[in-house]
Amino acid sequence: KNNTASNTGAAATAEPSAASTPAGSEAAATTEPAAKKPTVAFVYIGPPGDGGYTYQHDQGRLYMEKELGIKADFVENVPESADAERIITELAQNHDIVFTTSFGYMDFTLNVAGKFPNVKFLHASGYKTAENMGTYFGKNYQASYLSGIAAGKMTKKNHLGYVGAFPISEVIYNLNAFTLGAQSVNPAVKVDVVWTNTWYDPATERQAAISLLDKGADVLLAYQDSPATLQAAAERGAFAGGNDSDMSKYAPDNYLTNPVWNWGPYYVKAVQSVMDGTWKSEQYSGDMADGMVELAPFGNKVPEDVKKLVEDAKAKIISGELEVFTGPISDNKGNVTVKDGQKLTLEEVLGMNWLVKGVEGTIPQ
Amino acid sequence: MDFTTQLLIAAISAGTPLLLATLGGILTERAGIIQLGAEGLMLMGAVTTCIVYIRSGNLILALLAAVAITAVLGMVHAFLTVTLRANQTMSGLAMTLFGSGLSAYVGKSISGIPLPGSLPKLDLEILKPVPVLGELFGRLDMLTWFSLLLVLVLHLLIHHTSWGLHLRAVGDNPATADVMGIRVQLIRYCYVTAGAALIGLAGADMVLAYAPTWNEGLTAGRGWIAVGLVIFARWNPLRALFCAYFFGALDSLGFRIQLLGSAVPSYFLKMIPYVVTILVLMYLGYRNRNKPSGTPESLGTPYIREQRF
Amino acid sequence: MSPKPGNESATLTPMAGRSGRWYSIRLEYDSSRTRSPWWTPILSVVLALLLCAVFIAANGMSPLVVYEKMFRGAFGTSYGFTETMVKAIPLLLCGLGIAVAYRISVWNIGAEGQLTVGAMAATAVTIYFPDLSSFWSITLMLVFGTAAGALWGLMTAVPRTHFGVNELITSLMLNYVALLALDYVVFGPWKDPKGFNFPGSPMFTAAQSLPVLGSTRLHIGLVFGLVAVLIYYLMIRFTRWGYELRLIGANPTAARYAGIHIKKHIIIVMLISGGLAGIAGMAEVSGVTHKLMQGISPGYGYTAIIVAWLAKLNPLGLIVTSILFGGLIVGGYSVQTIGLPSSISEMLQGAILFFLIAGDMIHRFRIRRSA
Amino acid sequence: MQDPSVEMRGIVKTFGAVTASDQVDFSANAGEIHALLGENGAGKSTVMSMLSGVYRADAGEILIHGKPARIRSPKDAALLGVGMVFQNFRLVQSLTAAENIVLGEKSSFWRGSRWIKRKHEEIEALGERFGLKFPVDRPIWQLSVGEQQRVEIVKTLYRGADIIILDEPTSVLTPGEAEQLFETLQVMKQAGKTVIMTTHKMKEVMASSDRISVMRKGKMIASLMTGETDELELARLMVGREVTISRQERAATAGEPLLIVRDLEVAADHGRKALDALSLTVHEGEIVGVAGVAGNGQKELAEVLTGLRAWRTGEIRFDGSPVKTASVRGAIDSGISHVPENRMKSGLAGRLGSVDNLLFKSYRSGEHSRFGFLKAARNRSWSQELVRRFNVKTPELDTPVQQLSGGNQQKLLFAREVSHRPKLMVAVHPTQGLDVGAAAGVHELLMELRSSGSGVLLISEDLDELLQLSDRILVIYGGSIIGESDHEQADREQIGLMMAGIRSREGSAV
Ligand SMILES: Nc1ncnc2c1ncn2[C@@H]1O[C@H](COP(=O)(O)OP(=O)(O)OP(=O)(O)O)[C@@H](O)[C@H]1O
Ligand SMILES: Nc1ncnc2c1ncn2[C@@H]1O[C@H](COP(=O)(O)OP(=O)(O)OP(=O)(O)O)[C@@H](O)[C@H]1O
Ligand SMILES: [Mg+2]
Ligand SMILES: [Mg+2]
Repeated sequence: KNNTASNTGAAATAEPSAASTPAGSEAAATTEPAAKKPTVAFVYIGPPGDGGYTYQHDQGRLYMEKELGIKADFVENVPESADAERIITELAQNHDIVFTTSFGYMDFTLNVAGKFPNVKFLHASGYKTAENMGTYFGKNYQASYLSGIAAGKMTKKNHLGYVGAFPISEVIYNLNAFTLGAQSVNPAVKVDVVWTNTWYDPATERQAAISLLDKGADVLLAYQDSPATLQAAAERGAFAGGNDSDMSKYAPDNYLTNPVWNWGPYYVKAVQSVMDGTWKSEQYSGDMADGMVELAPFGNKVPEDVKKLVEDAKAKIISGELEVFTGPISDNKGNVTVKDGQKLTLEEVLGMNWLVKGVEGTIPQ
Repeated sequence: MDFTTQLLIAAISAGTPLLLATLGGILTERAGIIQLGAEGLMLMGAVTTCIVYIRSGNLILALLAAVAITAVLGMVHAFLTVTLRANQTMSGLAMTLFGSGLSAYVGKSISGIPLPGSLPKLDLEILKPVPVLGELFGRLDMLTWFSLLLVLVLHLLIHHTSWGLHLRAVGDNPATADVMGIRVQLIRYCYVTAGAALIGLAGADMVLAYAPTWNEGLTAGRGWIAVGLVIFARWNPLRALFCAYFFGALDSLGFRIQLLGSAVPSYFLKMIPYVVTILVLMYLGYRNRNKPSGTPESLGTPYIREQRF
Repeated sequence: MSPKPGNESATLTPMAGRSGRWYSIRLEYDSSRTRSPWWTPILSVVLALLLCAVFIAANGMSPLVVYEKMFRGAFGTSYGFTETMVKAIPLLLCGLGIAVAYRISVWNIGAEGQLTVGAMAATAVTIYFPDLSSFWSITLMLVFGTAAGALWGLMTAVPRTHFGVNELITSLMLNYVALLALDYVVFGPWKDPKGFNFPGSPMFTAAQSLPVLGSTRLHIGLVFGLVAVLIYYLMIRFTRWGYELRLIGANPTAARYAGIHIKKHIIIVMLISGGLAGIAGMAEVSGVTHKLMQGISPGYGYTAIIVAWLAKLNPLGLIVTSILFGGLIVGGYSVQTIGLPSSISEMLQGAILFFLIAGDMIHRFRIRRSA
Repeated sequence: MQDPSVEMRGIVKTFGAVTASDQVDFSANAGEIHALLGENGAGKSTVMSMLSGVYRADAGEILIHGKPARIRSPKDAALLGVGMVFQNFRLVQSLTAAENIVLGEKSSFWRGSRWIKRKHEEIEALGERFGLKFPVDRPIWQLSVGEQQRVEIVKTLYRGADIIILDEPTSVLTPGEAEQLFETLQVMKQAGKTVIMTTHKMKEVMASSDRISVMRKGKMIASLMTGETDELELARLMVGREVTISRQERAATAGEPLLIVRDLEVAADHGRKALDALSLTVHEGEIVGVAGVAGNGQKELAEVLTGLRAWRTGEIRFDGSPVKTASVRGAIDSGISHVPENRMKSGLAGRLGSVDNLLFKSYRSGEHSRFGFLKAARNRSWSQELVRRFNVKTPELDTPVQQLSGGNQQKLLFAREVSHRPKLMVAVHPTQGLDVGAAAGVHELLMELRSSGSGVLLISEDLDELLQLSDRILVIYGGSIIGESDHEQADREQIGLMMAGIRSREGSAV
């Protein structure tokens, strides 16, 4: 067990958490000695029932629990503020591995990692690391690119719409990939973007979607947590996709597809490596090849030829033949941002701050 | 369709839950009781709708359940403020907190599950050919029509019926209403309850019209906007219609301006409704400084029959 | 709210009496009993715990285990306790500001926005004067934070005093304006250039951060809060200004007859109220988050309203209630590790407030037999 | 002897420690005008409120038309045919006169314009019949006080009440209007109604009633036929001892002019003119009485002089120098003290103790505070001293003053206002609600101020009090002073005429 210097927790030693005890003993009964099984905790930005980002992490957690016979704790709705640091600290006091699943936890995770050198911290989507803190994220823009292909084929007016939550890099590179994908099959296509400044607010998301539809877009993609865009599109007979998870159940006939996360295999791998003692701090970037990023099943009304086209591109992405951000790419102000033949590094993608040509909209400064 | 028509349609869509909640607030406050619990009530209305709709598959049942649950919460508010004469501001805040917490708590089990259906729309074929009206009113959902009808009904009720006269008297001068044989406390209970139910219905509308699934914090502050709108509309149902649609239009206008490629950051566009509300209220305050303000005079003060004046 | 005592029969249950007379037991309201007993806050906390226990039990869990977990999380360890104190700081400062305003019936619900602009103004110092010495940056941040909060308070006060606009609405609307302004700066001009385009200002330097206690996060803001409480207590008890507030609170009409400018006092009180929330905002960025970002306040401004009310606007009571609510928030997260959603803590807060306002009134009724 | 239409037996009502109605028996007959006479605070309103269901009796029984009645709410009372016109009108300001009258009516859910028109006609006809005219379609806040009272009376008639209670109906009326009211009462009597009128004005009682009941300190003292009694007996019954109303002999003490007001014009709350070219002068050592019917600008006059209200045009000079702007502090500092009309509403802070209430006006002075801090110990002993000197009965210095009796509250207020030796005292209804002893005390204080050289502006509705105390009496009507008479030649009748707006023949306005 890891009793670290700053482990103040009498609670940690004398009083293991109520939930981890039965899980531990159950595991002990089946396979190896309990002492070998690490205790794992997750910090979620939303509730697991959000049907989106946190839902997918939670699915990953459940998968990992099943695969490894470990019971993992989680804390939901942790704001990306001062509270996060305390919660991470509390979890670090009686867990061996802590996954912090949102960007805003980055600095707090780093702070706590400094105080608990024997605990492993894994932070999703960030860029700061430490001896005992690694990062992980996936190239979901690959799937965005594929969604773009589908959208580019499906649009009748060569006009797509993108509902972006916040003008941050994560959304920007997905938007750009989506646009590039659409342009790869339909050079005339243009993409309108609006920013809602919220991750979750169905009323606002709906207004954003309606505005895009009114302007003439007939296929939408929403980088948002609610299916409001899909519902609005369905009412107008347009196609739409969402983000993070398969949203077809909300409107099967109007659903396109969208990137989904599949964290389970990674979580299994990471925890296993800690168990094996082979864990090293790294910046893990998953992709469609290792299955961390996937494309949701197509909606009912997506024609076979479109599916075929997407499947082909997917195969190329998996094989590495196709890389999304390969030059020449110019931004929507006319500057060449990626020269012919140049491929953007992961770092450059993660810091993306410009919109590709064909996107109509601005990044507010 | 031209820009204005599109904007109007969007305004109606964005304004309907606001309108329902504002009407609920107007009923409550006309009876002299402040209602700051709108956010909590809307959330409770939304979560109840989802739970019952998913479990039973029956939309009407779900709406009735939402109305019933929020009506009960309204009675709690009435009990505290009318019978016990507790501080109305605090009771409302408590309602908002408790409602947000409880809705998140009971909604855990169904969050993310899609609703079995959505609001039926009324297709008015005859209206279709009419230029603007056809586009505006041709395909509105049931609750939107209900809210429009309600505006009319409440307007007539408040200004042209005996009940409305009683309501106005209770809100302005409960002591007088009392000696005229009007049951002040009963009327207050009724309107606080009915108002809460309407606010609950607004929550139901939000989830049914906007997102086909429950998630905690679904209303994202719309309840508070409604609290502001009640005052902005100065306790008048007809004005509530315009104010709610005005807010709805501004909500939508922000995106449309973004789409025109405006350089104004959207944050400032989103500030407009709040700033406008304050400025308009200041203007009205200035203009009406020599007149009775139109606020229900007893708003916020409990009525005690034997208290001397 | 009327200063004149009055009585009223609230309920009646007529019983058939002898010789044609009838009797009833009724609850009579006596509004002269304005001072509620000291134990109502305690009782309301207990009752709220009981009510929520029903919901916890319905979830198939033992309320005792849950509450024990909550208590341990908040107060059971020295770490938990310092964290509870960290939470108590903004609650105390905002609650104090709210209490000052509520003393003369100015219903400020804008502490959230005032805190936010306070945090923004403090951050502005770090952005525009990055190289000041520790003393000067902290001092300037404090001054700017206070001034910005006070300005936000002023924007609530003036519409009320000069245009007759209800402060509830103004302060609420200004909360939204403040949050949008925050969004603007963290996504726009003050975005950390090295932050991979993520919203948030650059990290503060050590010189721009408040000193903390040892390796904990408990920062000097606690001292700001305690000093503010002390000053407030002394002012209310012993100064002319405190006397004036007391008069306005007891009878505004009479205060006018005594030559007290109520409008002026509303403005002063809102400046103080906003200023204190502004300090809370400054302390939060400089002491805890060390940078400006979205969601700088998870609703401190609203929770502080309950904190102030639960303390009956009493400065010393505020210390107790802000720690209690700090603990509720901290403990609320702790219970999640045993599988209970954190919304239970919000429910508890609402329930406490419900029982408190009910308890404050119920003792004003007395049972009376009458004909 | 006919059966009484109203009979109350052994009615008890207590408010906290006060027994407002102590075993009261009362009865009244149909077709009679019954006056209920008593001092301020005797319990008249309380007893009548129990008849009309606003208060509930603690004990006792009520019979209406011989049958035991359970009156638990105003609604019960209305069903039994009891209607009451309250001392403070019960009218909804934002509604029209007609709407107020039909309020509570259950019939006709829908109120279209036809219905409204019919009701207007109905109400006008009813008013016509009893000689009560007012605009039916205007909101109440636009009506004069007299008109509002007429609305109130028509309201009871409209609701078909046959037992009509009027609580102090004449206090807001001019003598002429009162005369008209009594005619209306006669018509009602003729129509077979039971009319009960409470008042403390003996003259009116003698002139208009058939029977008189007298209350004192919560007890029913006597019930007499009007023809068989006289004013002196009534006065004795009412106050419990022999009273002689006489003008005191006094030395002239008037000195230099202290307060000079010229052509003052002031706006009332809703923008109308409250004072219109008002002029008056108060000299040192002089008590100037202002007579008039309520609502003729008295309130605004007091407010302007004490700095609470700004004026539009005109000139005010006080103590030799012009007053430039309205400022309460300015007024306090220059030596104007103020006894406001309603002590609990505006004079005292009920929840606070005696010390805080005594400090109201002087807490800013160096004597009571320094560097913004109050001198707590000093202020306590100072208050103790004042309480002793003015004989205020209070259990403790910190007892909330709302628990003191009315007389003691007023004494406390006077202690405060007199303690800093004012040059001018503006006193509005200073003896309202006080018993004879307390009122005499107040009168004595005012006379003391006079002899010490201070000026007093005494605004009162009580003509007797004015006649007794004032060196000069001014009559205010419609916002201006329309007549003056001095101590020696003051004449009730003449003043009464002027209060109705009829200018004196010989003298013009000051
Ligand atoms: N609602 C009440 N609460 C407390 N005390 C009351 C209340 N109503 C009346 N009293 C008290 O009862 C006593 C009688 O009051 P009441 O108003 O009946 O007198 P009144 O004879 O009508 O006097 P006035 O001529 O001044 O109207 C007074 O001492 C008063 O303080
Ligand atoms: N609200 C109250 N709470 C407690 N005690 C009260 C309250 N009101 C009155 N009292 C007590 O009841 C007593 C009688 O009060 P009341 O006002 O009837 O006196 P009063 O006989 O009218 O005397 P005064 O002639 O001085 O007005 C007072 O001595 C006072 O202490
Ligand atoms: Mg009376
Ligand atoms: Mg008395």
